[in-house]
Amino acid sequence: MPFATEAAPHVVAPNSVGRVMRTVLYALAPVVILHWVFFGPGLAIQILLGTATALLAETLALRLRRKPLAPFLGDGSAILTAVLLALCLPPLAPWWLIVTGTAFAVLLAKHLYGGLGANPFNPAMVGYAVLLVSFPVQLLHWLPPQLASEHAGLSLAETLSTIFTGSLPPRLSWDAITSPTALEALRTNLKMGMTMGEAHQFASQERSAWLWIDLAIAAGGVWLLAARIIRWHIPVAMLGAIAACASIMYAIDPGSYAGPIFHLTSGASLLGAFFIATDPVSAATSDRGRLVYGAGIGVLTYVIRTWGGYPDGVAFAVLMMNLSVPLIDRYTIPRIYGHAR
Amino acid sequence: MATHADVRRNAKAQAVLLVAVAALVSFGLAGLAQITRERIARNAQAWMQQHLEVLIPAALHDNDLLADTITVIAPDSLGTAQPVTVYRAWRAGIPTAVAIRSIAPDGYRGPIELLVAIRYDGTLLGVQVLRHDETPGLGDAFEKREPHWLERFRGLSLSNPPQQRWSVKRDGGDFDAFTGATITPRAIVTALRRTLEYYQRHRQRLFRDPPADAVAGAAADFERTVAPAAWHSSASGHR
Amino acid sequence: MNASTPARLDSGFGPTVQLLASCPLLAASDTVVKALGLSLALAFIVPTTILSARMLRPWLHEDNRLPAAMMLLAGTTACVERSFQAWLPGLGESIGIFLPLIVANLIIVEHSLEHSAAAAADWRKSMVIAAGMAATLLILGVAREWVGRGSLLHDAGRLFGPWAGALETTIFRVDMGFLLAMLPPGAFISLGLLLALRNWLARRSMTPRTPHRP
Amino acid sequence: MASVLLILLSTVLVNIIAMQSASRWRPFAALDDCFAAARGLAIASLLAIPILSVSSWLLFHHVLQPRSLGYLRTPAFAALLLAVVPLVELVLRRYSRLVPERPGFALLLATNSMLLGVALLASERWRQWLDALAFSLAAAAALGFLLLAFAAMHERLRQADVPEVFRDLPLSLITAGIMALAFMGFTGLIQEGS
Amino acid sequence: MNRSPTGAAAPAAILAYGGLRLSAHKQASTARPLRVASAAQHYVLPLDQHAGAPSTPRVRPGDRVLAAQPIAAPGGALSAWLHSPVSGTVSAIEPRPAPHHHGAPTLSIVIANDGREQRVEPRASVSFEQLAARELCQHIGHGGIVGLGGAAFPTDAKLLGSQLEGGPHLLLNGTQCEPYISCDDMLMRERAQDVILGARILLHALDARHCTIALEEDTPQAEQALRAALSRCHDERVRLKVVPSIYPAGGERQLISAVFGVEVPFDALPAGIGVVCHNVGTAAAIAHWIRDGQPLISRIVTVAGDGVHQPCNLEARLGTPITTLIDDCGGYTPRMTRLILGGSMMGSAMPLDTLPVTKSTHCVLAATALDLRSRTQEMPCIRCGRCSQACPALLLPQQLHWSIQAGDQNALARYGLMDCIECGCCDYVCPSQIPLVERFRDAKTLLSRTQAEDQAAVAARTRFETRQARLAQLEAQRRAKLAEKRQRLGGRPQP
Amino acid sequence: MIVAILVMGGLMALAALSTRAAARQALARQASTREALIERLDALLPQTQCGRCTYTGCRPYASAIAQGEADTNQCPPGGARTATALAQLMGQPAKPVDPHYGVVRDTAWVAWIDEPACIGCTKCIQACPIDAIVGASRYMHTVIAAHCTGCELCIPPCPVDCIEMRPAPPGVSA
Ligand SMILES: Cc1cc2nc3c(=O)[nH]c(=O)nc-3n(C[C@H](O)[C@H](O)[C@H](O)COP(=O)(O)O)c2cc1C
Ligand SMILES: Cc1cc2nc3c(=O)[nH]c(=O)nc-3n(C[C@H](O)[C@H](O)[C@H](O)COP(=O)(O)O)c2cc1C
Ligand SMILES: Cc1cc2nc3c(=O)[nH]c(=O)nc-3n(C[C@H](O)[C@H](O)[C@H](O)COP(=O)(O)O)c2cc1C
Ligand SMILES: Cc1cc2nc3c(=O)[nH]c(=O)nc-3n(C[C@H](O)[C@H](O)[C@H](O)CO)c2cc1C
Ligand code: SF4
Ligand code: SF4
Ligand code: SF4
Ligand code: SF4
Ligand code: FES
Repeated sequence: MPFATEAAPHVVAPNSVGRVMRTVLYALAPVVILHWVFFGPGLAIQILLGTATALLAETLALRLRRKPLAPFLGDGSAILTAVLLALCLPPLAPWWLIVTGTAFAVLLAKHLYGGLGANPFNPAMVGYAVLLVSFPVQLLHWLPPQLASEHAGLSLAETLSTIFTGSLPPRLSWDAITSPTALEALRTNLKMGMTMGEAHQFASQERSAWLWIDLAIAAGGVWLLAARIIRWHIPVAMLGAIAACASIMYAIDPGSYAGPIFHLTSGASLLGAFFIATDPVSAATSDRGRLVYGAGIGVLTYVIRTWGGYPDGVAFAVLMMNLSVPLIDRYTIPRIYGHAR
Repeated sequence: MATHADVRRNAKAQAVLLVAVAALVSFGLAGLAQITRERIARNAQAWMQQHLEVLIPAALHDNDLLADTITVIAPDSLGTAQPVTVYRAWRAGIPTAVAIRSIAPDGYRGPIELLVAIRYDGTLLGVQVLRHDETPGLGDAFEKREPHWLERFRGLSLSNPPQQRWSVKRDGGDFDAFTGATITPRAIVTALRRTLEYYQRHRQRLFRDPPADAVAGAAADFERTVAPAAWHSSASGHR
Repeated sequence: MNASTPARLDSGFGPTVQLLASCPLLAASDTVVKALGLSLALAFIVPTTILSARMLRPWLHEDNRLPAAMMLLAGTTACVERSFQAWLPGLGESIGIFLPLIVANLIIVEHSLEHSAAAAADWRKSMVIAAGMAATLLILGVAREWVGRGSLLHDAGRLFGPWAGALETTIFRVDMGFLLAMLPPGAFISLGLLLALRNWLARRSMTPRTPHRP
Repeated sequence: MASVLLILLSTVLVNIIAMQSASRWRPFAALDDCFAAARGLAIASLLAIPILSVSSWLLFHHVLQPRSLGYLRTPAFAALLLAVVPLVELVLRRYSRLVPERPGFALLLATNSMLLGVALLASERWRQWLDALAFSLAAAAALGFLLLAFAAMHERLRQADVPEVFRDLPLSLITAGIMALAFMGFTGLIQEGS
Repeated sequence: MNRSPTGAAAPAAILAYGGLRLSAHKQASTARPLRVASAAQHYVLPLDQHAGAPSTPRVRPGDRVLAAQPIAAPGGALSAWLHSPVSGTVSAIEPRPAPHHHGAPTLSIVIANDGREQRVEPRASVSFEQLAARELCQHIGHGGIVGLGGAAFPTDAKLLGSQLEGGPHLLLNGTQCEPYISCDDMLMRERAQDVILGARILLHALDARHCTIALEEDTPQAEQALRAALSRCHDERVRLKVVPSIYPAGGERQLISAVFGVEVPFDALPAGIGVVCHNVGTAAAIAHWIRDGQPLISRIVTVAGDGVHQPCNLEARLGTPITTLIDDCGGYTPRMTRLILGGSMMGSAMPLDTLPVTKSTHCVLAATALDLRSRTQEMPCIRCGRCSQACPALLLPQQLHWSIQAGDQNALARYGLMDCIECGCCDYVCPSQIPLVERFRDAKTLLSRTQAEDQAAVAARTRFETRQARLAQLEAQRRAKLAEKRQRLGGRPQP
Repeated sequence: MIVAILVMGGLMALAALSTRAAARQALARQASTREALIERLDALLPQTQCGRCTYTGCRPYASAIAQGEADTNQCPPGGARTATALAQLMGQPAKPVDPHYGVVRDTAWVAWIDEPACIGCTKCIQACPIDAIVGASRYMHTVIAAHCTGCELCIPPCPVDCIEMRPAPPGVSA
C-alpha cells in the first residue's frame, strides 16, 4: 500500500501569522473601547480610515510586486499597523493625516523593503514620525476627556464632519476644546517657570481617563505575554530604562524633573513598551539583543521627551533603535548549546 | 628640459609643484579678497541697514546708525553672554532711539535673534527677527502665517500694557500666541520685556558717550567699527 | 567629438558616481533658489577645476593627484564663495556653508574621470557633469519646494536681487505644505524616489526592444 | 543642526556606496566584507577628525583670523586635511592589522573629513579648542556608529525581496531618509545641550 | 575535559534549553499489554541497519540457518554482527527496500521462515562478573547489540571508546519524549529486571561506579516497576531520576543537561565529560545476550496512531514486515493516511509498508488526519522568536532561515547550523508555517559538503607541498652528487 | 597676501611631506601586503593543482590574480563558490567560471586505473602533484581515491591509456 510522504515534523502548532496579528488586535480592543467612552468616536473613525487605507495600499503594493493577495491581505499586519498609528493620532485629526501616515507606513516602510517580515523599521512609527515632523500643529489637537469637559461631547455626526472638513462645529473652537497631553503640559509649564508641583497639578487634571486607558494597555500587554505573542524582555527593559532615567534625574533635582511614575504613565510609554517596541519584525532577534534594544528605546525616549524638541520620544526612539538592530544582532548572538561563551 | 616623467618621479619636484599650486591658489584668492573686501563690508552693512531703516525712520536720526555702535554685555537681560551690539540714533546731537540686537534665548528650538528698536522715551519702535530656528510651519508663524504679529508691538512700552501684562494671553498677559505654538511668542514677548527693562535701567549710560564722528564712521570697515570702548553693564554683572 | 566619448564618459561617470557626487549636496536642495545658486557655482567650479587638474595631470605622480585636485577645488570654491558674498550676498548667506561641500563631491568626480586627449573633450565632459549634478539638484529643489511649501523660487527676490522677485511663484497657499519634503529625511527620500523613477523609465525603455509576443 | 545631520548621513551613504560598488575605491586591501571595511573607516575617522578639528581651530584662531585671512578657511582646511589623512594611513598601516589601500582609503577619508569639517566649521561657536575637540569627537563617534549601523543594515537588506526598481541605491537612500527621520527626534536637544 | 558530573546534584535545568510540552498520545498503545508479533514468511535483514560499515554476509543463498545463528559479521572496525531471527533458508541476498533509506533498496539477507523455530544451541550463560571489562565489551559485540535508542550505534564500539579512568557515569535513557512512542515505557513496565541487569552488566563493562536511569514524569508505572526490581537486587549503584516530560528531553545531550546540569561540549562526545548514555532497550538486550545467550534478534516496536484499530507494543523479530505488525494490531482503519517510522516529530514518512523492522525501528505510526496537523500556507518569517525560544540547542532558527535564503554559508556556520539536532521544535511552533527542519537538513548537507571540500583542499595542499619539498630535496641531492662527481673527475665545479 | 601665500604654501609642504611618507611606507610594504593577499587567495583555491586556470598550479594563479593579470573566474574545479569568494576578496563583482577554462563538475570525480591494463610505468606517479597514486616500477598502480583531487594530470602521460575519471565513491569529496 503506497503512502504519500512528507518531511518531519508531521505535526505543527495550529498557529499562523494572521492569528498572531489578530491576537494583538484583540488585546487592543479594550483600549479602543475605553477611548470611545472617554473621548468619543474619533479614534474608531480613525481606525476605520486607517484600515481602509492600509488594505488599499497593501493591495496596490502586492499587485505591483506581483504577489498573491489573499494570504497577505488576510494576515492582518497592515491593519495592525493602521490601528497602532491611529492610536498615536489625536482623535479629531483631519482624515488626510491618517491616510497619509498609513500610506507612508505600508508603502514606504514596509513594501519597499520586501513586505511582511522584511521591514527593518517599524512601519507605524515611520508613518507617525512623518506626520509629526510634517504636521506638528494637527498633532497637537488632543481632546480632554468628554466627561471632564464642560462642553457636551461631540456627537458621531459632529466628529465625522470635523474629521472630514477639518473644522469644528460652530459652537466650538480648537483653542477651547483641545488640551495638551500630560507630557506636553508638563514641558510647557516648566518652560513657563512653574514649579514642579504646580506643573504636575496642572498636568494631572485630565489624567484619570488616561490612567484607565493605560490600565487597559497594560492589561492587553499582559495578555499578550500570557499568550506568548510577546516576551518580557523588551517591555521590561524599556519601562525599566525609562523608570531608571526618571528616578536618577528626579533624585538629582526633583524640582525640574518628573518622577518615574509620571513617565511610565504618560505619553506612549506603555503602548510603546507592549505594542510598538515589541513589533517582532523590526526588533532585535535574541533575548539579550532584545534587552539592549528595549533599554535603548527607554533611554532615548526619556532623553527626547525631557530635553528634546518633540513632546514624546517613543516613535523616534523606536526608529533609532530599529536602525541599530542589525548591529545589535551582530554582537548578541546567543551562546549555542555545548559551546563556550 | 625635464620631461613629464622626470617630474613625476622626482619627489622634490613634486613637493615644489604642490606648494606652487597652493601658492597660486592663495594668490588668486588673496587678490579676489582684496577686490571684494569693501564690497562685502558694504553688503553686511547694507543688510543691517535695511533692518535698521525699517525700524528707525529717517526722520528720527541724522547720524549713520551703523557707525555709531557700542557693545554691551548683559546675559540676564539680553539673553546672551556674548557682547551685544547697540545702534544709537541721534538727531542734532540729541539721542532719539536705539536698536539692540537682543536675543530670546528660550525659543522652541534655540535662541531667536532679534533687533529691538526703542525710542528714547522707552516706547517700542518695532521688532525684527534677524535669525531663528523655530519649527517651520509652527513657531515661524511671524514670518508668513501671521506677518502682522510683530507689528503689534509698535508703540508699546513698559507701562502700556503694564509691566505684569507683558506676556502671552495664556499666561495672563495681553499678547496672542500662534495656533499651536505658545513657546515662541512667549520667548519673544519675554525678550522684549527684558530688553525694555534693560533700556529703562541703562538709558543714561547707553547715551553717555557722545555721538561718534560721522565722517570717520562712514569710511570705517564694518568689522572694525569705531566704537567707544566696550563697557560692561554694571547691573548685569561681568564676564 | 568622436563616437566613443559618451561611452567613456559613462564608464567614468556612471549613475553610481553621479549619486555619490550629488549626495553631499542634498543639504542645499530644499528650495529651487538654493539649488539654482549651487548649480551656478557648479557651472563655474567643475570646468575650471577639471581643466586645471587636466593641465597638471602629466606632471603629477599618482600619489599627488588627490592633494593637487583638492587644493584646486578648495581654492576655486573659496573664490566662488567670496564672489557670492560680494555680488550675491543674499544667496551667499543662504548657501554659503554648503559651498565647501562641493570640494568633497568633486574630489570623487575628479578621481573617477579619465582625462581625454583633447582639452575640448574634457571641457564638454565637465559641462555634462555639471549639468547632470545641476539637473539633479534642480529637480530635487523643485520637487521639495513644491511639495514642502507649495511655492517655487521662494525668496528669489531677496537672494538674486529685486529683478528676480517677479519669478516667485506660489502654487498653492495653505498654512503649510508637506514639511517632510523640506527636511533632511525628505532630501534622501526624494532622491531615492527620483532614482527609482529613473530605473523604472530605463526599464520601460528597455522592454520594447525585446520582441513582444502578441 | 538639520544640515549637520544631513551631511553626516550623506557621508555615510557615500562611504557605503563607494565601498559596495566601486572596487577601485576600496579602502582596505583583502577585506571582503563591507562591515569590516566600515569598521576600519570608522576607526580612521575617529582618529583623523578630532586631530583635524583641533588643529584647524588653532590655525583659524591664532593664524588666520588675527591676520584677516578668514577667506582662506576652506583651502587651509583642505591643506591641513591633506597633511593629516596620510598620517592616519601611516599609523593604521603600522599599528593595526588593517591594510589601507592606496587611492581608495585616502579618497574616502578625505571625503569624510571634508564633509564633517564643513559641518563642524559651519558653526563657529566653539570658543575653546576643547569645545571643538569635544564636538568633533562626538561627530566622529556619530559617524562611526552610523557607518557600522548602515553597513550592518545593508547586509540585512541584501537578503530582502526588494522591488526591482528600488534595489540598491534607491533603497539605500530611502533608508538614509528614515534614519534622518529618526534623528529628527534629537532636534531641540542638541541646541539646548550646547 | 574530564569533568565528572557524578556528584553533581544540580536541579533539572532542561527548561533553560527550550523544548516543548507536547501531548503524548501514548495511552492507546500502553493500555494493551506487550505482545509478541506474529511470525512472517520472509524476514528481510538489511546489512547496513546499524551505524558504521555494512556487515559482511556469512551465508549464501540457499543456506539453511537457525534462529540466533550469526549470518553476517562486522564489515569494518565500526560495524555489527547480525543474527538470523528465525530458522529457515536464505532465499536471497539482494537489494531490498529499507526503512533507513526511505524505502530505497539496500543489500539485505532474505530468510524464508520454515516455521520450525529451531535455535542454535544456546551458549552456556556467561557470568559477566568473571570477565574483564574489555572482554565483556567484545562479548557484547558478538551479540549484535547496537543502540536501540534510534541511532543504532554499535554498542561494543561505544563501550570500548568510553573506558575512562575512574569509570564514567552510566546514564540509562528511559525517557521517550516523542509523542506516540512507548516501547521503552512498556519494556520498563514489563521487564524491569532485564533493564536493571543490563545496567549492572554495563556498569561492569565500563568499570563504572554509578548508574542513573532517567525517566519521564509521565511514566509512573515504569518507575514503580524499576523501583521494585531495584529493591529486589539491592544494587546501591543504580539510581532513578525523573525528568520533566519535555520534548526532546530524551536527546542524549539534552538529557545529560537535565540530569547533571552540565552541557556536553559541541566538539566532544558525552564520554568527554565522563558520561556514557545508553537506551534502556539496549541495556535489556545486553541482559538477554549475557544471561540467556539470546543475541539481538528482536525488539519492541510501538504500533500507534489512529490509523490502526488496536494500537499496542509488539515484540517483533528483526526483519518482520511492517504489514505483519499492522495486521497484529487489527489492520488499518479507513482513515489511515500516512505511514511514519518513528514519532510525529522526527519520524520519517514511508512510501510503502512492506519494509522490514530493523534494529532502529522503535515505532510504526499509522497516522490519520487526527494525528497529523499539516502546514497551511507558508508565509515569510516575521522574526517572532518562537523558534529560538523552543530550540533546545539554543540556536536562532530565524537567522539560520534568513542566511539560507541569502545563501550565506559563513553566516550559517556562525549561527551554528551544524549544532542543529533536527528535533523539529522550531518547525512545530513557527506561526509562519515554514518547513524549517527540511531547509536546515538540506543546508546542512550543503554546508558539510563545502566544509569537507575545504578540508580536502587543505589536505591536498599539504600533500602537494610535501611532495614539492621532497622533489626539491631529491634535486638538491642529485646536484650535490653531480658536483661531487665533476670534482672527482677533476673538472671545475659548476658556477 | 604674502602671509596668505606663506601659510598655504607651508601647509601644502606639510601635506606633500606626509603624502610622501605614506606613499613610501606603502611601497615598502607592498611586497608583504601582496604576499598576504596571495596567501588569502591561495587559501580560497581548491588546491587541485590541475593547471586548468592556465597557471602551473593554484598558488601561481593566486599571485596572478593579486597582480591583476588573471581574472577571478578561471578555476573550474573551484566552481562558483571559489569564483565568488575570489571576486569578493578582490572587491570585484562576482562572475561565473569561464567555460573556456573547463567545465565545472557538480560532483567529485577521481581517477581510476584499470589495474589489469597497467604496465607499471610510473609515469602517472610522476605526474600526480599530490602523491595520490601508489605502486612501484613494473607493478600495478592504484589511485587512493581519498586523496585524489581529480586534476586529471595523470591521464595524458599514461602510455596505455588505462586511467579514466569516475565519480568518487561515497564519502570522498575531492
Ligand atoms: C514638533 C513640534 C514642534 C513644535 N515647535 C514649536 C515651536 O517652534 N514654537 C512653539 O512655540 N511651539 C512649538 N510647539 C508646540 C509646543 O510644544 C507647545 O505645545 C505649545 O507651545 C503649547 O501651546 P498651545 O497651548 O498653544 O498648544 C511644537 C510642538 C511640536 C509637537
Ligand atoms: C568512542 C565513541 C565514539 C563515538 N563516535 C561516534 C561518531 O563518530 N559518530 C556518531 O554519530 N556517534 C558516535 N558515538 C555515539 C554517540 O555518543 C551517540 O550515542 C550516538 O551518536 C547515538 O546518539 P543519538 O541517538 O542521540 O543520535 C560514539 C560513541 C563513543 C563512545
Ligand atoms: C531529538 C532527539 C530525541 C531523542 N529522544 C530519545 C528518546 O526519547 N529516548 C531514547 O532512548 N533516545 C532518544 N534519542 C537518542 C538519544 O540521543 C541517544 O542516542 C540514546 O539515548 C543513546 O542510547 P543508545 O546508544 O543505546 O541508543 C533522541 C535523540 C534525539 C536527537
Ligand atoms: C506584538 C506585535 C507588535 C506589533 N507592533 C507593530 C507596530 O508597532 N507597528 C507596526 O507597523 N506593526 C506592528 N506589528 C505588526 C507587524 O509585525 C508589522 O506590520 C510588520 O512590521 C510588517 O512587516 C506588530 C505585530 C506584533 C505581533
Ligand atoms: S518561529 Fe517562524 S516566524 Fe517566528 S521567528 Fe522563527 S522562523 Fe520566523
Ligand atoms: S530543529 Fe534544529 S534549529 Fe530547530 S529547534 Fe531543533 S535544534 Fe533548534
Ligand atoms: S584551475 Fe584551480 S585547481 Fe586547477 S591549478 Fe588552477 S587554481 Fe588550482
Ligand atoms: S590521481 Fe590523477 S587525478 Fe588524482 S590527484 Fe593524482 S594526478 Fe590528479
Ligand atoms: S602506466 Fe601506470 S597507470 Fe598507466
